[in-house]
Amino acid sequence: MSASFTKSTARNIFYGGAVFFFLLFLALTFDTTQALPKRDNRVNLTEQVARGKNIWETRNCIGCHTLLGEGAYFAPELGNVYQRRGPEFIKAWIKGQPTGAPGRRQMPQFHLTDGELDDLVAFLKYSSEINTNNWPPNIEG
Amino acid sequence: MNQSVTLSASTNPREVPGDLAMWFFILAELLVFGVFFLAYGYARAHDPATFAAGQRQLALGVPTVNTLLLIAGSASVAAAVRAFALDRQRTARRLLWLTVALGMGFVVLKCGEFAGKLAAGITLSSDTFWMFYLSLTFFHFLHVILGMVIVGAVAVYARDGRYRPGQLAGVETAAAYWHMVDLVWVVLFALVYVAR
Amino acid sequence: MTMNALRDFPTVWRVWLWLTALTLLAAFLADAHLTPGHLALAALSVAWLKGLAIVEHYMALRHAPAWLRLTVHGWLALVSAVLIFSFL
Amino acid sequence: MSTSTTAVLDTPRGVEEHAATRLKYRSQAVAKPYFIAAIGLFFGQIVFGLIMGLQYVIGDFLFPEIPFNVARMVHTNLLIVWLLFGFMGAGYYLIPEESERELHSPKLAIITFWVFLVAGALTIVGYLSVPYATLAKLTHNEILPTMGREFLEQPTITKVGIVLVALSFLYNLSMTVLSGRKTSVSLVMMLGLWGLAIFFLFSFYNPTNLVLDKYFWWYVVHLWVEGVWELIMGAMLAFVLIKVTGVDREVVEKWLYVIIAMTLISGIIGTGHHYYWIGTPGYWQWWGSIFSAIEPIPFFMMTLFAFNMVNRRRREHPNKAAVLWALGTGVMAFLGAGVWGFLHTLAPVNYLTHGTQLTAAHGHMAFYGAYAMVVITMISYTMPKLRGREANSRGAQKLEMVSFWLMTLAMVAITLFLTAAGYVQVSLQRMGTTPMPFMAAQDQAATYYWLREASGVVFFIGLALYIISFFVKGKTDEAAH
Repeated sequence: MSASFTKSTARNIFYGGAVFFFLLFLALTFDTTQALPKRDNRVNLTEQVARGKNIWETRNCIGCHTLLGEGAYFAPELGNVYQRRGPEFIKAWIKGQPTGAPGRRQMPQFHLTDGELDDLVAFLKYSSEINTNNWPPNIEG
Repeated sequence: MNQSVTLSASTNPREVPGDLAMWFFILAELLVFGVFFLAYGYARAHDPATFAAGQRQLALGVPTVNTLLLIAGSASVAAAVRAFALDRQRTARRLLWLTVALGMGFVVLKCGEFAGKLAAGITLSSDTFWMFYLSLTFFHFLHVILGMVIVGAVAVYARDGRYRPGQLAGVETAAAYWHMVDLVWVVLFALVYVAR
Repeated sequence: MTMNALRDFPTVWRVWLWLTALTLLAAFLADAHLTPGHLALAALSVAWLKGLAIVEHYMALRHAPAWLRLTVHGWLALVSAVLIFSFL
Repeated sequence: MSTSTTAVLDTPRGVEEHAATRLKYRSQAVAKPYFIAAIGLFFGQIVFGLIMGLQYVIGDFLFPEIPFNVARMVHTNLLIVWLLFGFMGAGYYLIPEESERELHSPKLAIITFWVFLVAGALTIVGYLSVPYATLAKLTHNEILPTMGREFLEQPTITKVGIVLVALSFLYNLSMTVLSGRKTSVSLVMMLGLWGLAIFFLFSFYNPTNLVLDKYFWWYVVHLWVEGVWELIMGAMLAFVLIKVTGVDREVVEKWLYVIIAMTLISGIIGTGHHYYWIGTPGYWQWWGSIFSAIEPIPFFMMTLFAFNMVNRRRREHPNKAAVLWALGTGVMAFLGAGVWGFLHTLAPVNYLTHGTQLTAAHGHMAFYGAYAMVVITMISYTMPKLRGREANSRGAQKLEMVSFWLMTLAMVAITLFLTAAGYVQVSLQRMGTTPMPFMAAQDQAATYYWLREASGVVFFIGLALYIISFFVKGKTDEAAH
């Protein structure tokens, strides 16, 4: 009689399977980091873009918007906003907030300087040039 | 669920070879490979030219030898189970180590094949065929290594004579995993290297 | 298992010969200038045959409960058939 | 029990003595403040959820006092923190019982509790009282910028605090486990908790390169909720099932191993379903789709597992409410994480649904079904014991079960309405030759947002009844013993 179902085998399979698939995940992560330079637009990662990313983060933009589809779903996708609206519109829009239109969703006024606005736009431009496998499906994001 | 399985196994001459937990693992692995194979079929049907072009660059000699190695490994580990069932301990242990050695042969040849592809600048991002080729063969390659570890572990445990007639669950469990790796390779070999 | 195992010992090597022959056949077919669709049909059919032998004899599912035997054979049949279909 | 432990228990002396007879180990009592804090923060989470739900349709509601991004940050951060409180409470209760010994240091557990609560409260107050940029400046985010990423909005100093709290917690539990009985339940629980702490360390990695940032951000978020948290969930569920069904531990534990093995086999590479459109290589569309397609299986197994164990019970546990929560966890985790996850996990579908209300629908039901419910299951089972009785009175249980159905059905409704809103959004904004702009599409989904908010109110009522059920007096139904 050899049919069995033992806890020790189940445990070994859990540990073995976990280690196996985690190592595989690390291998794929390694390959990804090797493949990224061709895709992630790092040649355009300037000091200005870095400052822009910091502004993006410290204003918690992700709390309303999405960037490459990740974030909140309360306000438009901004991964392609550079193409959709262009730099001047973006800056004017941010300066003009909040609209105060009754009953409409409101964006706070962040009191950004012209330099900071340029940094933020540079970050959005850099983000828009990442190879995202043609996502989003159209310009509306 | 398990109770009914174990109960029926104990009252019925039909029984699960090895440990049921391993069979859950095997079925999960078969599912993953199965979905992977079907994805290959779907992708190939939509872009046969890319796949044909890639397949033309694959030599058949090494993978054929590799198939023979895995099959021989399967025969060897199956024979080991039977040898344990006859309590022929030394023969059985040797057969287990033979399986590990045959697996090692597979690994060495496969490494050579991978090195060639790497030198040719082929990566997961080259095109859809090479993505599938590398993903499937590398994923399977890792399974061969895991199979060697499992069979090797059983071979080490076997030194104290724990696998005897009627006490075969452990070795059957390891053998079942190896046969799964073999089974998957048989399909993979036909699909990736031969079928076009 | 023990009684079955006694009976099965020579079977292991007969199955091995059968699998080896089928493997060489598949390799031979690859160079036999079949039309592409036919080659896929032949290769995957051979794989199916090999799989049947592995499942029945090596995995010993011949002696296993029907649910397990059917599941694994079902997997093999589904994968082989759908793949063959994808080439036709 | 140490004096500091006794101090926070805040129970009448008679009950206190009685509690000692119900608890196998007195130090398990430290779990109580953790559970109370968890429920309190849960309440806060739902209040902010209602605010956000209203802002979806009345855009300027509470603006500029509480802009949407602040409300969302509070909503999601409270969720994470209350679940962490729940996990910690569960750990402090479960580990001594499994290890068959007192907790290594109850005093440390209480100190840790207050540190975590105060740090958490200060962070939330910070979110609400000053602009986020000011908070970043005050907490010197520039030294190690980690703020402003979804779910990881906490100031860097708070993140450091979380690590320290986790280390203190893990030290305390690990010492307990090491010197006591080692069961599979406690080992899986510890593995999950250690994994939680280790993967959180990736929250300190915030490169300028957006793709790398996002790639490793998922090491925290995905490997938490579809990886190590599932180990914690499995261990908690297994613990409660062993207790309330009396089924042999061996049986429960081997199924636990099989299920969590499936979880990690599918879930680790399943991370790939987040790597379709963020600049990562195209092969993730295949790897991610294939592996996440099998992610529902472990959840389904968990459902079968829960029902099987209850059907094979060897005792009628008087705490019916806890059994209901345990079964509910199985079902809702499968629906929320399994079914609603699968709905949009395949790359061709996700291409259209990525970053829409469909994601929100999945997120709500999965978090509620898997994690909120398993913590409530644990609370439901342990709280009566922590308060000196085997189970609550029949009346209290009845109210708790009403709250179960209200919250659960409300969450189903929320999910369905968000799915409908997602469908509207996808079809108008993502498909067709003349796609609608974002806000125009949002306006078209307004009806569904109103219905979602109404369901949210029902959920809130359910939660209120749940809290009230703790104060319902009455005798335990002894006949049920």
